[in-house]
Amino acid sequence: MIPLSWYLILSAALVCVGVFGVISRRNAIAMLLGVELILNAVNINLLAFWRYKDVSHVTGQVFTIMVITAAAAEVAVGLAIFIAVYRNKRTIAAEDVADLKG
Amino acid sequence: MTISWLYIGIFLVVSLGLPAVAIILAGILAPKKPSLEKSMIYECGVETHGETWVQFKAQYYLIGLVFLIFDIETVFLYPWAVAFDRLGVFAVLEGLLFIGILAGGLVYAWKKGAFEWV
Amino acid sequence: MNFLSDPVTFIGNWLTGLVANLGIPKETASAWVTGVAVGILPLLAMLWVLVLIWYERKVIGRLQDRPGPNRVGPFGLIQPVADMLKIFIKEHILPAGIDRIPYNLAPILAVGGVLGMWIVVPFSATVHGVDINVGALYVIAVGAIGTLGIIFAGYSSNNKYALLAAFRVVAQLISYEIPMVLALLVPVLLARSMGMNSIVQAQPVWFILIAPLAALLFFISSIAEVGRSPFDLAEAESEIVAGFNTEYSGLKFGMFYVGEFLHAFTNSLIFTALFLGGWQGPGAEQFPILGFIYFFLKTVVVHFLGIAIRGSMPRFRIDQVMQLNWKLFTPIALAAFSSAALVEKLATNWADAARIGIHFLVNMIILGVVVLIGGRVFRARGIRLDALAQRNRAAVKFSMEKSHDS
Amino acid sequence: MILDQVIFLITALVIIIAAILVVSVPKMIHAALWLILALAGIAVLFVLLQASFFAVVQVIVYIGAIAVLVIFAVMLTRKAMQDDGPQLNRYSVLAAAVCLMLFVVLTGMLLSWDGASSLPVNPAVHPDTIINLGESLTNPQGYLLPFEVASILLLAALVGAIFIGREHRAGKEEE
Repeated sequence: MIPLSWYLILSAALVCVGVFGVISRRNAIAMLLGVELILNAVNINLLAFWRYKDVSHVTGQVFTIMVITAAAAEVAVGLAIFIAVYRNKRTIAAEDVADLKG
Repeated sequence: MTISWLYIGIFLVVSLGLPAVAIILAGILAPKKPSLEKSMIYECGVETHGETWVQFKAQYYLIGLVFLIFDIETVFLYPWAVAFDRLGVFAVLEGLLFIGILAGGLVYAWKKGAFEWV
Repeated sequence: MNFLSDPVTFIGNWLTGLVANLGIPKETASAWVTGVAVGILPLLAMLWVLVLIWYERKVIGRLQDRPGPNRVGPFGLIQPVADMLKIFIKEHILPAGIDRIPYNLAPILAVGGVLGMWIVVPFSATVHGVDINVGALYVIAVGAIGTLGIIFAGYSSNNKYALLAAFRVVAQLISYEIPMVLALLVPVLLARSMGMNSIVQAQPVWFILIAPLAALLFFISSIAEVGRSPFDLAEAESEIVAGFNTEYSGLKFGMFYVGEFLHAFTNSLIFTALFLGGWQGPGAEQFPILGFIYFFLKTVVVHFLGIAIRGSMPRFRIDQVMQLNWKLFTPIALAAFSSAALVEKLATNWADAARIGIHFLVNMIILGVVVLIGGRVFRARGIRLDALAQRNRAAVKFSMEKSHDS
Repeated sequence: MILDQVIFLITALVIIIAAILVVSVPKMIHAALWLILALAGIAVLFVLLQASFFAVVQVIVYIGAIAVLVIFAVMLTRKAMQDDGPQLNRYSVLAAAVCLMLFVVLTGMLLSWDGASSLPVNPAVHPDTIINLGESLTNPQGYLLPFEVASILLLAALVGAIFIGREHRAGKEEE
């Protein structure tokens, strides 16, 4: 039997890798991939807690559905924005696209 | 349950391994005489011209986008369909509302010309 | 347990007994035997492809008034073996500038993505692969791996036509996955289960009678998923050389075709299990071998239908493929599924015959409405196109006359 | 059972390596391919957690749809970042240090928590959990609201993304 901590440590590691990607990649799409990693780590945690507590309570599963939905929406809109930005500015390096800064 | 998934794991490994082994075997059996002329990219009989990664239409992205949204919504209807016996009429109507919202998205994409391939 | 009535279980039990005699506990022995059987199944499926290739070439040949393969062996039966031997010893040409890992992974994924579906197919009352409770979705998920193989092939080949073809094919595959998933939802709803075996067991009355629209949509989209005529845009030679596999050679090229032939048959298996009652038939419960025969016969009929369509339909254009899917199939699939859910809930307590009748009726009404509206739209479009063509003709004539004058 | 621990460790190793490659390889398309491997590994984890529905959803949604969309987007914008340029910005060393520290802190906190080493309450999940899930999704006492909100969210994403991503043709706008 796998103890709960294994899943939690794995997902902590995944979050850290994802955060690194978001902070340090220049390409905006690569930053989005980092966000995907973070959200997947969240899913691992949610399902692990569902499994290691009372499995008849489906809260963990419903939250996973919500996270997947949010991830999909984020990817769809994010990539569309990058494509539009690329069309207008011919770049998707995050630091070059600072127009929206207040 | 878990043992079934173990079988599926074995099965998937074998199904991926079988073509891999066949290809490796063929690679050993086959003659190997590489030449510059042979390794050139095929392009309707002329030498390849320009960059490989030509620019793609945004249309592909739009199709992928509509697919993604529909895929997610449909997949989440599956548990709902499995639990159908336990649902009341109200819950079924809720599910249909979900589908209705989905259909609204389809109509929007249609009106905005996401499916026109020009 | 009799050998003739259920050979697979008989052999399984015999082998289990043999292993158990070595001093291994009964359950462990059974698990080992099942594991080995599961490992052998892909091999059988791969060998089955040889028969499929011969059969398909023969049928297409007859459809087109040719004899088909007839030189090697009786009725050309050995032809696929000869072809296989030939392709095995052909050189693997590695084109310049390829991306090696995805390039070599692509044919493997293309075949593996199809083979992987076989594990959930219920062949007979006792032999049903693995009965997981998400079988139907598993089929779709494994199909997604095949799509990946095509993207890999197109991207890594360093050939713009291959890439273009891969993008077209992927756009087509992902588009047709939507009506497929929606149509698959109907049998799941009617059986109240995603397990393939439970779906078969829920079909004393075949689901094709209860949900003819869903069956039709599933059938057409599964043809599109295989990428066969009329959806064979992947190999529109006049437009994109040979498609996403242009830069492949030898067995790597052959693997894409193995995948295609196997996919066509696998889809027939799945269609049979979902809509034609699978192994169900008179006496199938008592004599599982009968169930296997019924399943096989039904599958062959469905498979033949697919081949006949392949042999007789012209190719769609890419815009037609896309519009057919999003403007026709997806709305119909949504309507078919919603109506099925509504009828199923409202008619829960009715007699079976009445419930099935209502389901059928509603399906036919939807079909009728679609044909009426669709016919009108297409006729209007045809008139518009005619007018356009006339104007073009007039313009051409005018300009030609002008050039004659001057 | 030792077998599932072995499978877990191998899968975890694959996931972490693939994830690190996702954030570090220079070619965007390779990052997308490594992401696919990481996501497939996570699907295996879901199987180990006996959430088989989510394992197949993971493959269908993430590998079959999101990864394809990412590859499309990479292809559409690929000229923007010539792949040989620097892919990490000037904060990358700092970021790596911060993330490593974050990981150490998180792991330390987890290990000091008593519940971390707990084992599953019941060894085998009853297959009915999918039915429970489906029922609670449209149950007003359950999660009806999140379910419908999710569909609105997806609709909004669809509308927004189509509006942004569509090619505006100069001539067409004036008609």
